[in-house]
Amino acid sequence: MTLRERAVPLPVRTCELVTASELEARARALLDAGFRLAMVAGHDDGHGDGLRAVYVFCAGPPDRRVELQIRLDPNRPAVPSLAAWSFPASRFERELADLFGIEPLGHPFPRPLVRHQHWPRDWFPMRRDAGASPPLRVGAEPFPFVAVEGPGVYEIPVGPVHAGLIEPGHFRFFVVGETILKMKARLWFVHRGVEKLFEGRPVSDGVVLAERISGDTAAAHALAYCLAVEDALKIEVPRDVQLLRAVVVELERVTNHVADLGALCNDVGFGVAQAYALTLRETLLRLAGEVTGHRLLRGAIRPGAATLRRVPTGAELADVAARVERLVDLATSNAVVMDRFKGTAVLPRPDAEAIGVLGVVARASGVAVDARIAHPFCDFGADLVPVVEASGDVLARFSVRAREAAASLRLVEALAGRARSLEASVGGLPQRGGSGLGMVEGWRGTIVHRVEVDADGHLTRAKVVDPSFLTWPALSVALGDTIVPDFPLANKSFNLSYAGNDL
Amino acid sequence: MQLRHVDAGSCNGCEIEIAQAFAPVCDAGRFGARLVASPRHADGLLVTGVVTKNMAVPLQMTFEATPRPRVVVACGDCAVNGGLFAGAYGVAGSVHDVVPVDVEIPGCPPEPSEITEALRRLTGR
Amino acid sequence: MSTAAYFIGLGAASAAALLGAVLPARRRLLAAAVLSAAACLAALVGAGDVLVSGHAFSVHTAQVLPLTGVDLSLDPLGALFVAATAVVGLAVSCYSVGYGVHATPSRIATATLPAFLATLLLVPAAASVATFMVAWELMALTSLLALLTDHRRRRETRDAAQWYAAMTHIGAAAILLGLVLLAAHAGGQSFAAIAAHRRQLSLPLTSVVFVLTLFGFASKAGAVPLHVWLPRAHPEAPSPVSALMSGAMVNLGVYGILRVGEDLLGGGEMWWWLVVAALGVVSAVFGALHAAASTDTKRLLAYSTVDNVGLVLIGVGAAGALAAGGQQALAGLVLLAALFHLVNHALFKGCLFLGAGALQHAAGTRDLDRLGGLARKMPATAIFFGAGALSISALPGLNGFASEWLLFEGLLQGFASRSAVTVAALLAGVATLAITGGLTATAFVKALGVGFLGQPRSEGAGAAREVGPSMLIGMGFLAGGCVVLGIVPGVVLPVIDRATTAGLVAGASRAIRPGLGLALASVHSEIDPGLLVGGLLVALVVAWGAVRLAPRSAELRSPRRAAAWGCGRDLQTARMEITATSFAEPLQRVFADVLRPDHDLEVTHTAESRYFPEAITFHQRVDDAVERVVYRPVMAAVAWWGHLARRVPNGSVHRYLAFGFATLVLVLVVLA
Amino acid sequence: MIGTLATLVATSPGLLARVGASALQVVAVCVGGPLLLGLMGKIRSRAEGRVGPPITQGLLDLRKLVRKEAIRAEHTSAVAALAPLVLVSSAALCAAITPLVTARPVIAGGADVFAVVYLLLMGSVALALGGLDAGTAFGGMGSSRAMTVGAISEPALLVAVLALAIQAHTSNLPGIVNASLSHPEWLASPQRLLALAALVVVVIAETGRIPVDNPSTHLELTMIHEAMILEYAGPDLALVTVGEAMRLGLLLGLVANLFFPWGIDASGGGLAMLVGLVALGAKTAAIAASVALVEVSTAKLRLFRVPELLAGGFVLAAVAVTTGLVAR
Repeated sequence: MTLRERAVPLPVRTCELVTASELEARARALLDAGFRLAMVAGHDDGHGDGLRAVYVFCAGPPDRRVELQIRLDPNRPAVPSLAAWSFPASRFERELADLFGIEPLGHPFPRPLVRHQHWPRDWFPMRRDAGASPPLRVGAEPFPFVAVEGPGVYEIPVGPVHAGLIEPGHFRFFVVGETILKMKARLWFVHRGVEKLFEGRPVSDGVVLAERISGDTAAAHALAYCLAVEDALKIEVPRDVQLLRAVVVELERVTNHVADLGALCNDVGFGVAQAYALTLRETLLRLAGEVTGHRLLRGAIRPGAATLRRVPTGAELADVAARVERLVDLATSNAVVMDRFKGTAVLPRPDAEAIGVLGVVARASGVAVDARIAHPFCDFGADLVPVVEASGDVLARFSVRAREAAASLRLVEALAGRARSLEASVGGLPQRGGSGLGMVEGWRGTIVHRVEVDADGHLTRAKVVDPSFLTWPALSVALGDTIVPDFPLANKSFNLSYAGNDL
Repeated sequence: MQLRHVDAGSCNGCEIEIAQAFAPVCDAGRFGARLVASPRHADGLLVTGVVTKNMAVPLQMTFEATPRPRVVVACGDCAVNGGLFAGAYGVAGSVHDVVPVDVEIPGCPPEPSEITEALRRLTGR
Repeated sequence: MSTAAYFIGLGAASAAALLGAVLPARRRLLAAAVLSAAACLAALVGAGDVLVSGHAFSVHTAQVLPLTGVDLSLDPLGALFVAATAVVGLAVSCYSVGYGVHATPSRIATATLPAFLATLLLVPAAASVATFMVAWELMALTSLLALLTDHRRRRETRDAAQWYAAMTHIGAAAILLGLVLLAAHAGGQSFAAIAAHRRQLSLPLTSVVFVLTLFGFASKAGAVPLHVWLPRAHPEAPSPVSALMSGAMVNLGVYGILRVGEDLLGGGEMWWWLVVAALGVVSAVFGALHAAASTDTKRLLAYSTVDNVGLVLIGVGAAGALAAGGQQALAGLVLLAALFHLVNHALFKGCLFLGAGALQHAAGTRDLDRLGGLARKMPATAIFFGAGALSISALPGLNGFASEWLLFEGLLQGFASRSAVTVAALLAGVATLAITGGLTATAFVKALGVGFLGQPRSEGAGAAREVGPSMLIGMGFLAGGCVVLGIVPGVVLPVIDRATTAGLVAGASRAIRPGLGLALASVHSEIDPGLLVGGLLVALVVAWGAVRLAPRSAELRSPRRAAAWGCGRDLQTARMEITATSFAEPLQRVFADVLRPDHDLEVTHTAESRYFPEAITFHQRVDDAVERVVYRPVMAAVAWWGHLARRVPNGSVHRYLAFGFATLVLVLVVLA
Repeated sequence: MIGTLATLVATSPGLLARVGASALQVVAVCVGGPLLLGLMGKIRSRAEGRVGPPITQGLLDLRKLVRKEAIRAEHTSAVAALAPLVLVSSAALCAAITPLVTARPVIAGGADVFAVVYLLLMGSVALALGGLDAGTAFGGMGSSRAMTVGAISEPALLVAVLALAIQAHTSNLPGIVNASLSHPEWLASPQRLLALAALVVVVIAETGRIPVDNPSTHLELTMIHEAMILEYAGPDLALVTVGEAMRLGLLLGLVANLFFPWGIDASGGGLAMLVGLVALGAKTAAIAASVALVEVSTAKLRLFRVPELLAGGFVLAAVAVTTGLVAR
């Protein structure tokens, strides 16, 4: 650590306005060059300006961000489908169709994604002129799952109200006995309309909403939002702001990984480990309360600022590290637990890459994506490397979490040691319009926020991509060789967010 | 007191604190409260979150599936009054707009001790 | 009296066959049924008289068959089988009225059922090699005809008939060879003469005779590996015929083993009976496993017959081995248990096959994967089928429990035996009894639960309605028998004991103490199923009362009907119910080494990405491993013969008749 | 049955005493079963660092459940209503005839190994059919799993007790217990130890404990036993719960008395019965506690490892029988 240490500068983002016909070639060139499609955002600029679609591509390291924008025909808004080259694009396009009524031309699988059957077909909630939400249609047709035919096949419907403390989502299993032939997830039960709630808020007010996108990821979502706002307003935050924010996000990672380690044990009936993990999580939640003033780490990260009450002490961190190690030991030394983890719900690397999964799931399948390295908002130091496992099974996802929790604890200590104050900010926010992008490696994976701000400092659009959105489809692929009773374990090992996905 | 948890549109913050309420430190279980797998086995519902339009019918069905006498606990600000999400286009309302609420636990999210205290009042121990 | 009654029975059955062939459509059905029922009643009286009095009768006439004449004799052993056939036949006759009403069967079909019944009544009374073989061949012929009549144009039926014809004729040939060998060396072809000369026969000869006839009889009884015709023929035959096949005809295989092994050959060597017991063990386990994996109701029942015949053979084999080892009393007990189980099997399997017929009648399918929800549409059928299913699962208070208990106790007593081989066989028998118990319960919970409970899985099942009264009476009669023998097994045991005495050379009787329950005479081991049922009812009433009288507010007093809990999702369809295939799948995985299921999952997806499926189809088959491993290679090897065989049993009834008569003539010529 | 009753009345002056002893055993199992479950839950809670619900929670819950409303699914037949009753009454009958408090034959000849196993099977079949009746995916899945596990565990149970029956030369349970009382040296015989091991595996499977089933799971897809009863509410659920608890109490009591018969009432008289009751409670509590301790330290097996475990149990039982036969 030296006094000459400087803050990480604002990232560079190139924006291109393309026509519909150019989009495909340009997108393919970027994908071929190693970029991934991080976001497709629809925009309704209102006042007859019509609709616009923004494609965000990113790659790193070094941190590169490219935006392609196309304006759409107001009479028949449509985009050419990129589904054949990018699986993530197929999902974003279905979302565009449901929320904005933008038709993806040539999409091979153009069925609803966000829209539930009882929503009116021609009502697009994200359009400016959508108006009040119409009444629900009752007795609407069920979702058209591609059914598995054949004698003896039956369907196990699970959810949306799950047994246990699980968020709502519907899973449809096509099985013969205990053999899963196919599983389809039907989500968006907790679709509240969060993105629209952002619109019209002053930029400083958006952060409380960002903190409630997914309660367990309050810090990372808040940070991604703040980075996007700062990018839009062209604010360079001081180094200490960056360091304190990183401390908070890493604490969140540790807390959630610990909970997941315990939950994985619980799903194989090893309650003692779960109890141990929950006790440890209570310690971490209380520590969070002391560090930020809120057990879920809310309130510390604000646009242009970061405020802590104190930093975790070395002793506290060492104690947590020792208990994490003990927890992992408890699980790995149990033969039955290991037997359940090993070889269960394998997500092969080619599938992980093709589907574009992120975060823990990707790294457990050997894909070394980590926004802390690809798109750093802070100087994490040279010894931060992605934690990668090759086997792609539940054990790999368990191990990635265990190793990342330990690494994050070390990182917290290092980052906290480098911060010179507990409170830092840029002062007041400038009144300026623009668009900005924020990318943060949350504990689940890379979170991307993109905001557009008008000249008064009000949000005109906020688009949120939780890593769950891109990772959910991989779950059913990983079930290829899995039996029905192992599904909860497989699902828990992914532990994707419903709230963050559904928005 | 057996409770069936229903997430009607929560950000999952309340779920964290409910889990902590039943975890070793708070141990709501020692007062006879328990989370169960089926509403048929339950004496009441523990509802979190605003009620989204997509969850309104499932919440109602869960309520109907619970044998009488039954109670409904609305856990967290969103469940009590919609919280920050009141008025969003995908939101049907707070819990009492959909099913009758007997007990409210305010907070965003409520602390485990507050949840435990509310459950303790229900079990009468 | 017994003689007259028995012959009136035979005559009435023949008359039924005749009238069935000549009367016009409407009348022949009723006439044949009434006469068949009368025949069964008469035969039951005759056989019952023999069993109760213990006096056999015999008749010789030179007029009927040229060259040899006919020898008929009914001793208690034969009478037991006649009685069992008569009971099943009575139910079947009654049932066939309603079964035929919807689609009037052809003349041949109407005629063959009583004819088949007549041969079934005839075989146990045959008292000479010639008479026996003629009766046996007639039984084979009539059963083949009965199997073919209704659906001979279906490929599966023709296929089943080919298998059945092949197996039954190979079996008959083996029996013929064995008996002719015996008759040639014993200096006479009447059974009495053979039995009188058996001490002069050499051991190698008797062993060859036993093995030959065992092969033939085991193929009729459906013992593994000679069972392959059963799961094909039973599903394809009309249900009254299946009921007779499983409830009466397979019994005669057991009868033949006892008649030849114990009566004619005098018990012979211990290893003979250990072979029988081994056949029993293999059959029971294999049959039970396949029954648990089957999804076709009648195929399931057919495999369950293989299972139960296995249990009977375990008893027969153990009894023979014990008798050969000099433990007559114990042998008597075990054989008693085996024969009791055989009688019980006749009752519940007859009932189940009739029930399966009612299902097929009402729902248009016997595939469990397409049934469901029938308990509410066909409550009486459900109760009768349920009684049969629970009986076969050996639940206390029903007859399956009584005979399995007796078999279990009998085998257990044998553990005191000095012979290590016998003890090993008994241990295998007990273990088999234990293993098949759980598997059978699984198979029948599946049949009952998937077939009758839940929601209908097809339009046919949804439109099903209760069958007519005559069919219900037929099923109810047998179901009632299951219940009565389950609660007071003591009433029939002395009668069966008499057959046991006749069945074993040295004749050990009085294995049980008289009474309504089950009580062994030799050791302190007893159980009173009636008392168990009584206790169960008391407990049930107390539990019901305790729940009913619990303090509760008035509005909560009666149960509320609500949609099944579907995790808060509103659409509950029949596709979301477990299927029979799925119900059996875990067990299939566990026993994959034996069952060898064959899976196939076809996925077609869009050209753009394999993550967008367009259609997915799954197929699974569970073939009979014995058929695949043993028979197919043999069949391939004798392809030249197969060429011929394909031409002979091509589904034409005339060919079969010609084929059968040719065999008959051959039998007579050889014997003369 | 009437005839038997008549002879019973005529021949045994102690008929009332016998009926009283049976009733006592039924009540003991009925109350003791939920308490044993409570004890096991308490041990688990303690091991996890929680206080946990009181041991009597199960009984309190039962009292509450019978006062609630019963709900039956739309498409159910009489089976759904009957299944809980059959489960309870078959368990009660087992409790009445098995030597638990007293080793004197309670119903003459009733307490046969075979009868007890098949009475337990009756309860399993009833529950499995009840699970299928509502036509839900979970109910059917649970039934299928329970029957698969039962198809392997019940033979193991039968064969394991058989090993003792051979030693005692009777399949009559009071007979086995009495024989064990007069031959304490049998306890250490190899066949007994093997049979005990087999029986413990069976008891864990039959009562749905870890590592076979997880009684505290909330995940429908992993359930074996609870999946079958997701549809039951109120009084029906109370019956199912008490029936399951009774089966646990019964099996633990059976293991206790078959292998550690001391304390059981063999002579008759009120005091002996009281001693028998206390001994039963102490022995079953000790076994329940050790099962719970094992449970805490292990996890639930993968579904298709369960048959392997049970097959292992069956083999142990078969070896026990063989050892017994060789040792004769």
